[in-house]
Amino acid sequence: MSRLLPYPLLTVSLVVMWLLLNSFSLGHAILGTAIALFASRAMVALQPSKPRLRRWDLIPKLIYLVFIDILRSNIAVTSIILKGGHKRQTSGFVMIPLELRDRTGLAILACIITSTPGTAWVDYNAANGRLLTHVLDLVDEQGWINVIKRYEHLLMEIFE
Amino acid sequence: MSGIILILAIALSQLFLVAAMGCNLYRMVRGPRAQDRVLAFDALYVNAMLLLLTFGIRSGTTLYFELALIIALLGFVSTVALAKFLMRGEVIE
Amino acid sequence: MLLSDHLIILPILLPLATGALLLLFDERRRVLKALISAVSVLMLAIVAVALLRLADADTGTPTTGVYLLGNWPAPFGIVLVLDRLSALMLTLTAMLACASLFYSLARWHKSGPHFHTLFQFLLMGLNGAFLTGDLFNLFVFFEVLLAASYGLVLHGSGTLRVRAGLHYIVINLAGASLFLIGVSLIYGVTGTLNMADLAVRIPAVPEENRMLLEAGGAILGVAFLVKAGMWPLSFWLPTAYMAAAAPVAAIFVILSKVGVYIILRLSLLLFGAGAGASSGFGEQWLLFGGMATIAFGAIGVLASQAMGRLAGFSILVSSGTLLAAIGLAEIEVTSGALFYMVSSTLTISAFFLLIELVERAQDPAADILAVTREAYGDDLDDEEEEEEVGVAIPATLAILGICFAGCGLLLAGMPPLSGFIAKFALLTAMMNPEGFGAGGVIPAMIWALVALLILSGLSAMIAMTRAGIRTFWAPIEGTVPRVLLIEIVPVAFLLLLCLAITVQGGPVMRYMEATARSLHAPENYIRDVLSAPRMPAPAREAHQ
Amino acid sequence: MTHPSDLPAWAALLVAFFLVVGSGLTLTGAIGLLRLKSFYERMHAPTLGTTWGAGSILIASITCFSVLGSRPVLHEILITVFVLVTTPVTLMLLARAALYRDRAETNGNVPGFETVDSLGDEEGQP
Amino acid sequence: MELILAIGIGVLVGSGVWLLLRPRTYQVIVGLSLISYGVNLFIFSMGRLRVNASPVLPSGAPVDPTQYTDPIPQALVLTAIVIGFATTALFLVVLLASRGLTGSDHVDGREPN
Amino acid sequence: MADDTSLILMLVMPFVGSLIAAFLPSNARNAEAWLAGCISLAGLALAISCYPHVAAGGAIHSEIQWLPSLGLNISLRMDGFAWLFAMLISGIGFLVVLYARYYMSPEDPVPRFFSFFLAFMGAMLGVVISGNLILLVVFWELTSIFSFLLIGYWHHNASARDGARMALTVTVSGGLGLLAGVLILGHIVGSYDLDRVLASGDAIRSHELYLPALVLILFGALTKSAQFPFHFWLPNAMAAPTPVSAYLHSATMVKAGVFLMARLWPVLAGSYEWFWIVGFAGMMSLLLGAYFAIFQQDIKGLLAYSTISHLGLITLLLSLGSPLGAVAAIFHMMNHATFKASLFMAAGIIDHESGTRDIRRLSGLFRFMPITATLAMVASAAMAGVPLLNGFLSKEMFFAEAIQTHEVSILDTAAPYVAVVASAFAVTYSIRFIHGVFFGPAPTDLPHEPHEPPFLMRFPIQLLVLACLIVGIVPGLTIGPFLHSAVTSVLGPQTPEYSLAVWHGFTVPMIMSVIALAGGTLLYLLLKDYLARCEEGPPILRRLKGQRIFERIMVTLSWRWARTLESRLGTRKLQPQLRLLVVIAFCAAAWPLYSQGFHPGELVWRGIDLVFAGIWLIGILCAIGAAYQAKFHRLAALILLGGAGLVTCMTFVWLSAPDLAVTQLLVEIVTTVLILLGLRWLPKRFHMDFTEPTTVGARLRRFRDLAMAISAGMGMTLIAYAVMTRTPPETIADFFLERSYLEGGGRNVVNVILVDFRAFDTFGEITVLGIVALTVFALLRRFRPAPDSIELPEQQRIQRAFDEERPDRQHGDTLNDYLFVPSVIMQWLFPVIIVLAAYLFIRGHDLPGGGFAAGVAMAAAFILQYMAAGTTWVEDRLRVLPVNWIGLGLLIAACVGAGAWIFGYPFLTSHSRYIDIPLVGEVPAATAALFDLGVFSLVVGATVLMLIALAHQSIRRLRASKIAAAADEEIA
Ligand code: NA
Ligand code: NA
Repeated sequence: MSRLLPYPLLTVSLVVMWLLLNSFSLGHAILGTAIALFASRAMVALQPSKPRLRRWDLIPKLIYLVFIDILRSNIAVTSIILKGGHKRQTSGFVMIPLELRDRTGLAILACIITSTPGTAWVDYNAANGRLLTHVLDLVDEQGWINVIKRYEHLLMEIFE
Repeated sequence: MSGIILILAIALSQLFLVAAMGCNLYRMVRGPRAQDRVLAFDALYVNAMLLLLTFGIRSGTTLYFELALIIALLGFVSTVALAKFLMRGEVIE
Repeated sequence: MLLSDHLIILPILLPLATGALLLLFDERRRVLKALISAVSVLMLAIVAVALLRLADADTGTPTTGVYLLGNWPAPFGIVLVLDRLSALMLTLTAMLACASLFYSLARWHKSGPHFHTLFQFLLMGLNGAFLTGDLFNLFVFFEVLLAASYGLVLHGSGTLRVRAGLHYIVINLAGASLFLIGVSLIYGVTGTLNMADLAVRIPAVPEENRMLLEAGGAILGVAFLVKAGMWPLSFWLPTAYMAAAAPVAAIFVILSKVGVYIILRLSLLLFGAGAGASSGFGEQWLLFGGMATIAFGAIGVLASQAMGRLAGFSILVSSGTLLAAIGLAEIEVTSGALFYMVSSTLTISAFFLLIELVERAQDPAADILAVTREAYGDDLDDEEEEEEVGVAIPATLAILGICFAGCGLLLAGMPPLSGFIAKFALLTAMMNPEGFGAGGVIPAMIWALVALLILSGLSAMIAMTRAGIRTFWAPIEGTVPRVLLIEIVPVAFLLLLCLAITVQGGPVMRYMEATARSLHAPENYIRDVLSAPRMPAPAREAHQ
Repeated sequence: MTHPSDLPAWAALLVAFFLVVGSGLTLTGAIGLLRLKSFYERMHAPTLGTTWGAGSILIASITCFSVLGSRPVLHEILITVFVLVTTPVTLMLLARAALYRDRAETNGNVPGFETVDSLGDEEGQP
Repeated sequence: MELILAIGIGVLVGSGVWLLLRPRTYQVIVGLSLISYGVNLFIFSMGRLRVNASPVLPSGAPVDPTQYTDPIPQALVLTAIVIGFATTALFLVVLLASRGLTGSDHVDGREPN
Repeated sequence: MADDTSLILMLVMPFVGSLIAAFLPSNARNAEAWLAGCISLAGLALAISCYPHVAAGGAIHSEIQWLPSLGLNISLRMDGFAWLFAMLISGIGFLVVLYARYYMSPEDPVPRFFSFFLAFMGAMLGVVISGNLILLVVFWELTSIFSFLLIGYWHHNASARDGARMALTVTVSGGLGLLAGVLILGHIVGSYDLDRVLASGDAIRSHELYLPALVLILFGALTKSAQFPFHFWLPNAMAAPTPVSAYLHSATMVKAGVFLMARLWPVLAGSYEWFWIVGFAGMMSLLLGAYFAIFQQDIKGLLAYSTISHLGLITLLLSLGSPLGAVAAIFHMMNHATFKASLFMAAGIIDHESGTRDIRRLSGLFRFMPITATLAMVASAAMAGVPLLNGFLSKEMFFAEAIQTHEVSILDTAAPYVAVVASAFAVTYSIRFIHGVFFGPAPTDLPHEPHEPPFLMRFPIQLLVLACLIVGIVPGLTIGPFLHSAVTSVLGPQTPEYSLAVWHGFTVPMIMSVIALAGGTLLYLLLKDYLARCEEGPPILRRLKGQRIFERIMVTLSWRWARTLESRLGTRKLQPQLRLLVVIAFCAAAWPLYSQGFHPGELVWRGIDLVFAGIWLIGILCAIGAAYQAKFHRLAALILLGGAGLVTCMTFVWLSAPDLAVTQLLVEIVTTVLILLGLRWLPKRFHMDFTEPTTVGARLRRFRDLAMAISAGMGMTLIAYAVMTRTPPETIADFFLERSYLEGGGRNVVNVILVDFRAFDTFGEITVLGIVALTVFALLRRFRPAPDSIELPEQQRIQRAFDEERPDRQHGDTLNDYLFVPSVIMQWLFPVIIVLAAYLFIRGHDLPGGGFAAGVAMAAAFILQYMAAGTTWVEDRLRVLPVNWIGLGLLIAACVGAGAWIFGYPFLTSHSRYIDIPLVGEVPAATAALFDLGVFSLVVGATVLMLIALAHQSIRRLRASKIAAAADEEIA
């Protein structure tokens, strides 16, 4: 099974992608499956670390959190920009030690942090797990650390 | 009435997006550093993609959807190359 | 459709398939690759000769062979057209290809990867350009042959080649842009791309659009003139050809003729007598430009120290002569020009091959440099090549000398070889514009052209004598170059072809005259192309 | 071929709203790019466009075509996912590159080499 | 529309020509790229401009050619784009080789004196 | 024997012999000589066999078709005049062969000599028996060429090389002039046939082109016969072996010029122009040749100048336009040939036996070689015009003509005096030759001990001298009939009454002869001592050396001026060439527009779209920005270029070209990566002189370029606008739109055009891509980067140093950290992009997309992996064989195309149908999709090959530097 379907989740996602791109028909389901299987086989060659999902149930929560955070940040950053961004002097770098080690988890964390307006992933030391972020509105440094830590813990729960 | 509003909204949003592209262009031209240009370039791609979507809505056709998809999925390739060039002086090591 | 009906497309497909097939073999299987390539070129020669006979067949039926690609009818789909002119060009190309490919087997094909593939693709491009009856498809084949020529001009690498290649590439890229502008402008005004259809539509172009059409034609013309090497668009040519490896330069000789070929074909088809208000467009400029090119080429021939450059400038003389002849737009002149083209192409090609052999003797150090430069040591992927030891064939120097003398006579247009016949044919046609013995006043421009032709021959004679004396007579210690049989035979082959067209001057000239006549009266061509029948379509399952 | 003016009023208004919001956010981001002072600040600006800016316009698009085609059109979800996944990659790489460049040229007040790499935890804040 | 595009083509070609005449190989490659944009648009414009008339036929409907823009220039441009890409790549490598072998990025392979 | 074949045989034999001779072994002196001798004798026999026809006043004709449409056939014609010359050529040819057998050294490569000799003989025979003027020119030039080869026979001597080249240059130029002249004759007459031309004398002389034709033909004749002012090549040709001098430079080749003048005498002569040109040249040659001959120290030089003088005499005779003059000229041609050939041979014997030809060193040879000396004396006497020898007879005739009045002019008045003076000079140099060489004290320190030559070497001289004597004593019986037939064939009805007699009584010519003989002798006595020690060359004109002037002119014209002109009219720099190209293209397009009153069309503001305008404002700024930045900020220029590309892409979207937009965008992305890959090997320019342009010139140049750029841009704008606003013509597009779905099986018309209607274009286009990829690969195999970019980039060096400095970091940590997170995402995108590519491929026929777009997207997936993890990592895991992909792609496309043959359709005929699959339903299937698969395969292969080849440079450098480092360690 695992030889035929090395990355089942990936394969399913690819089939869904195919169906989204085309249409939900039987023909496309068959074709999409074939293509997805082929693409997954290609992935085997690259041998990426295989993520192991432990807690499926937490994913919706994560998505919800991100959704809300991004919405909030959008409003915040918009107001910063429109209020005249060049007069402020509040942005700065924040260094956060991370415990999350799973690469996929870290990748998702990076996406979340960077996608959220106002925070950006800048540098990460894989050896000691220290992360450097840049924050646009750095009035409450610990607050930001907490936000990120919360994501981290959620991801640790999902992946580790 | 709603049709007019919609058309106006489309026009407005297209103008917004073009204006956004104009802002990106400013950074691309002025810099001051290479990273600013790359950043603006990336943003230009995204904005262009959004403009495409509005164009799709305006003309009522999904023909341009793939283009947006390609920008979304592959548009970052050149930016990655640029960023890596800045960092390492070499795109593929 | 019989298999023989597909003969027309073979000159394109054969090299294409060969080139692609060669890619599937590892670079180290040189012998196999050389074998495949050589067999393919020989087959190409056979096909070309068969097509030549086909085009010249005197059956009473139309002699224009039309091949509807994709079975789409003529003005819409792309057509290949075989008439006497294209058959002639195909044959000429095949002959040069045979000579330069076999020559390259001595050593040159090893001096860089994918030589045979590039060579085959070059042939594909050339044959395609000669066969196509579609203006944009012509562009595509131009690009095919140019792309292959970029690869070949750089074949072997080295400072000289890269430097010359860079100029060659930039100029041709700019030329390609002009080509595109010209083609699209013509399309924008006429709404078609098929050459025969264009000939039909051009007279009907509305008056207010005619200038745009002519502008398109002019831009297109400039693009072709770059390839043909008209002064002052030709300065890159001697340098690039001289820098290229000998067999590459030898096949490149036909490259400059592609431009000439197209100008000849299009000027008579699109702007010939039947073109209404645009009739005769550009002829004057061709004449002037051609004359300037002859003058410049002749001066360059005199000024050249290196024989490669001399040969390069000879190409300019040849191109100039042809352009001026086309500019005159007389049937007799055209047939003389065609003969001249064949003769001068064979000659200069042979000369390029010969130069390398001759100069090998002159400076052994330079020779070693030329060879080792190819296998320059910093190439880590390339394992050491075993050097085949050349056996000095007896009387090498004498044979080289005879070949050199032959080239000299042919280049200078001295009797009794085909160079003279060609020049004489041109001169006599120019001086008897209204037919032999009909008298008539010869315009001053013709006088100037006659003088230029004669003087250019003189300059070639002086330069060749100088070079020959320096090479064959002056050295006290005559070092005999080590020449392989496979290197000298191609040279001799090309020169013997010249001899053959000298001896068979009558039939050859008759062919040229027939070609010129049909070029000057393209009605048959147009009719044949536009009325070529489609194969009946199978019952398509029309899916509504 | 259909035309957006065929949309029912509610859908038209919805589409109009999302369009204006989305493009407005994007424009704001672009203005940020223009106005913010340092590269690291400007870096945040385009994410407005790539998150809710893009999101709104995509919602508009989904609405529009779903209603017009009278069946759900969900292509746009893919675009959203792709944008959300790819933009951070660019920004991360770019930010790190900028950091390196600024450090190498000892340019402005960026955190030193030690920030993330040091063994001790104390120093390194700008 | 026509005027804007015409001006755009002119600017692209003009900028490209300016760069084409410059002495540095990199300028030339940028120039050639700009020219090829301009030329591609020029070819495209020869089919006249139509908004929202893509030559993609709806399934099952009879075809009215007047409803669609001219597809031929588009096909030609596609070919031209591909060839332009190829030649840009080639020229790039040649300019690199030239820089490596001659030690100069001047188009003549040597610095003017 | 049929006479017409004998002509052909006579012509062909020497050439065949020449070929045979070339292949004989180099020591086969006897075989060669036998061969050559036999051929000459056979030629002689053939000529003799023709005599009966010729004697009757007729001409033998023979024709082989060669180029009938050009009026050039191998048409041979022998009349009395040609017969005489043919006899001369084969007869003296035979004697020279005999002589040469002994003259040539065993070390000489004789095959070459005899081969050239025979070929020359054939060419010379060709000149005289050509019945077509163009054919005559052919052989004429051949004589020049073989003469060149024969003069340069001893090419290790610089003088031989120079002499040969000069002779060739002068005579070939003359030949080209002759060709032009003959072409004009052809134009006037309407034929090159000699008979027809000879019959059209009046038409020719009255034609307006008579003078140019005359001048050109005379240019040919005078150069060939070494007549003033083209005489200088002949003395230099004396570097040739003496047999060559005897044959070519006295008896045959130099006679070609006067032969031609005589041949065309009925046509060209008799005009005022003829008289002046020919007469002046002849008189000057006569006088100057004789004068120069006196002062030569080299025997052969003396004989050469004497030849010039005697040919001048003949020329002068021909110039007079009187039939009697022509008779005398023809007669003297024969006489001169006999005595001069024998004299040259004698000179050769002297040279051969004594080792020198310097009259000053030679002396008293009579006692060593009495027979040769006697023979030489008789021949010299003939040369001096002593009675009872043949030279006397023709000279008498010359005197007789000289005193006649022909055209009242100074030339005519001077003729008798000049004749006498020149004859006196002839006497002087003849005496000098004989006295200086054979008499006086015994020679000292000669290189060899002189002695008589072998009998057979002397035999030819004996025969020729005998001829001089016999003709001189009984001319009427010997040469009379032959001369008569020759004269008749030239002059036809104009043939005058003349008598060949030794004694005509005490006539004025007789008195002139006496004066000349006495004066000449006297002059020798006066000059004797001076001549014995003077330098070579005449006292006043010694400095005026024809050959030196010629050489200088040649060098100046053909070398210095040519080089200057070449560099003035041409350039090897790229920028001027491109400027020219731009200007010419601009003018070429502008000319028709301007001349027909261009109007770009009404300014229409319809549908002005603010958004579109805004996009283009951005595009324009990007383009200008890229142009501005390209010099110093390469990266910025690249980014701005990308902006312009994006705007182009948007334009395609706006204007209904989704396929173009997709392709443009994908290409844009790949191009950017490609150029970035390249930028790594393009080191920064260090000396950034921001102050430029410094000089006014540079600034002006920039303005000029700017003006050109603006003009080009504006031109494009105008043309594009003009076309866009004009009513479109009826295009072929409707055909495609109507049939795309029904017959092409696809709804995306552009794609159907690409893979079906015009698939052949696509075929070519992908071939281009493949070729370029291969070229890039080939070039990069031998890539040597700039020295300043061999090292790692600065960034990497700094980061590596940092990693190595820190105890807690390892080599490569910075890079690993840098890509730690992004690489995960980039890897997971790999299959996603593959699916996208599949999507683009499959929908292409009906919707925007297609094989090309899919291929590029696929290539982008690969690039992304390379960027994420590096070359080595990827290639450890993925086997990418791009070259095979390229080959396969082309083969697939070709096979799909050729598959139609099986069904009897032309190449690339596509077939589409809908296949009904259970559960799935109807699935479209078109062979065109298979073709598209080939496109896909090739595009993937080519794009990846180019990118990877570039990327590989980095690891190649790395390996190279590692190997170098290892080598260094070993040494250390
Ligand atoms: Na962010
Ligand atoms: Na003496």
